[in-house]
Amino acid sequence: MTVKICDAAFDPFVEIQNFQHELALSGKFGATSIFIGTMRDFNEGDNVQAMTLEHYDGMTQKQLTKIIAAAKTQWQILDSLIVHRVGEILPNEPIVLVSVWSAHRSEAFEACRYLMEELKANAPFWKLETLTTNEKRWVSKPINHELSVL
Amino acid sequence: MTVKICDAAFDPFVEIQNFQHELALSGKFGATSIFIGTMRDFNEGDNVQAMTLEHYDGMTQKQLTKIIAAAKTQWQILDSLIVHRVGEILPNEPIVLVSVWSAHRSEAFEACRYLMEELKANAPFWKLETLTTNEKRWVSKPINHELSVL
Amino acid sequence: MITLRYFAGLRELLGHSMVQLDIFEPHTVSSVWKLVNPDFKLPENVLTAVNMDYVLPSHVVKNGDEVAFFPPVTGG
Amino acid sequence: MITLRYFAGLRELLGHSMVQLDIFEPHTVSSVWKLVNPDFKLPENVLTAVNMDYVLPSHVVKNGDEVAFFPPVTGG
Repeated sequence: MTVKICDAAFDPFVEIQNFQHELALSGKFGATSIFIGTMRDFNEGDNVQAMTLEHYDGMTQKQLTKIIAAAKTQWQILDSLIVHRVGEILPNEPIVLVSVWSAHRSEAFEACRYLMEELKANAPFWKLETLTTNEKRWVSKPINHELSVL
Repeated sequence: MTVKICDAAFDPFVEIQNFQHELALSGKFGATSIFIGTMRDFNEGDNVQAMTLEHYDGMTQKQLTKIIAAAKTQWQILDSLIVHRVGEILPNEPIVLVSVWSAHRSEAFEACRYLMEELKANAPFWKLETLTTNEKRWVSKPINHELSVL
Repeated sequence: MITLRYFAGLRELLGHSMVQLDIFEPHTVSSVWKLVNPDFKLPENVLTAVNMDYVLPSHVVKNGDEVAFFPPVTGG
Repeated sequence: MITLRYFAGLRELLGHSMVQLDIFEPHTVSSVWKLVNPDFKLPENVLTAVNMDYVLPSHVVKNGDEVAFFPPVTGG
């Protein structure tokens, strides 16, 4: 179970393959479910030329580790990998990779979706977009559901 | 939207990357959901040394193409790739790859899961396992739900 | 002429993968099975396809059709 | 001593990312905010964490704590 924060461009397929080579799971996993989030050149009707991803170093890793631990209580997963980019990002570059290995497909599918939804809800990352007009704006979203009691 | 049947080992990450390089979608897709099914060295409590995947050439491609068309009526997907192995397979080799590209994550996740479930339910493939005892047996499963009126 | 094709365990059970025959009367998928395999009842869980699309055994076949019989599929 | 940290739009709004202070009375996350930012009401949708775990604004802080304030997260 690995969480990795990258401050430079990463290749999700290289990350998965390197990780998989280290797994002592040859012949044991029947299912791999992978999600890759990639930067688009448009958002909410505007053209975007770049993005800065800020995060709360330390809390990010702590929250992602908790999310993986919670997934392991719900599904029989053999291993998982989360890689998230921070810093300056350009369109078409990967932002996030979530990969889950399990014996059977339903665990992999469900745990991968869960990790991704929890990451979006709870991991302390913030996106600052630079539009093609050079205007900068924080991507905003409604308040986190689980903490809406605040 | 591509369907590919391979009679030799394939590397799912090479397949995805080659396909992605041909996509005229740079900056347009925000989400990629990928599923890889890999041969395990055990099944139903027995050790498996090899597998032969038989298929109904022609019907396989026709059914997979129909499944993709059905997915496109339900989700806004930008592109999709299905690769399925046939012939002699060894443990740890990939059997199937399903990959879906979309602007937003829910479409990619849901369409990828749908394609995989429909493939398992309707694509005419059959697995013949060779156990480590050299016994050969057809993998069997209960009758196809959608055709259970038969 | 119609072509009958068998796959996987059903092919092994019957000992061959293909039969071609001329039909001179109206036939359904299940009646053409009976014609060719009079001693072997069409197994309940066998799937049937005509020209590579799933059909019910009551589907009427016509000359030129490829009629396939096979066990539940196990791909993926 | 406790450390207050601000992130993203809230950091920009306040013009700094960190404040360190000694507290001599019992404080909650929200009362420590009021102490440091008397003219700026804690925005309703701000999230709060102590020592990198989410907490409610009513959470009691103690010496050595790192108290963070930030907008809804937008990663992934």
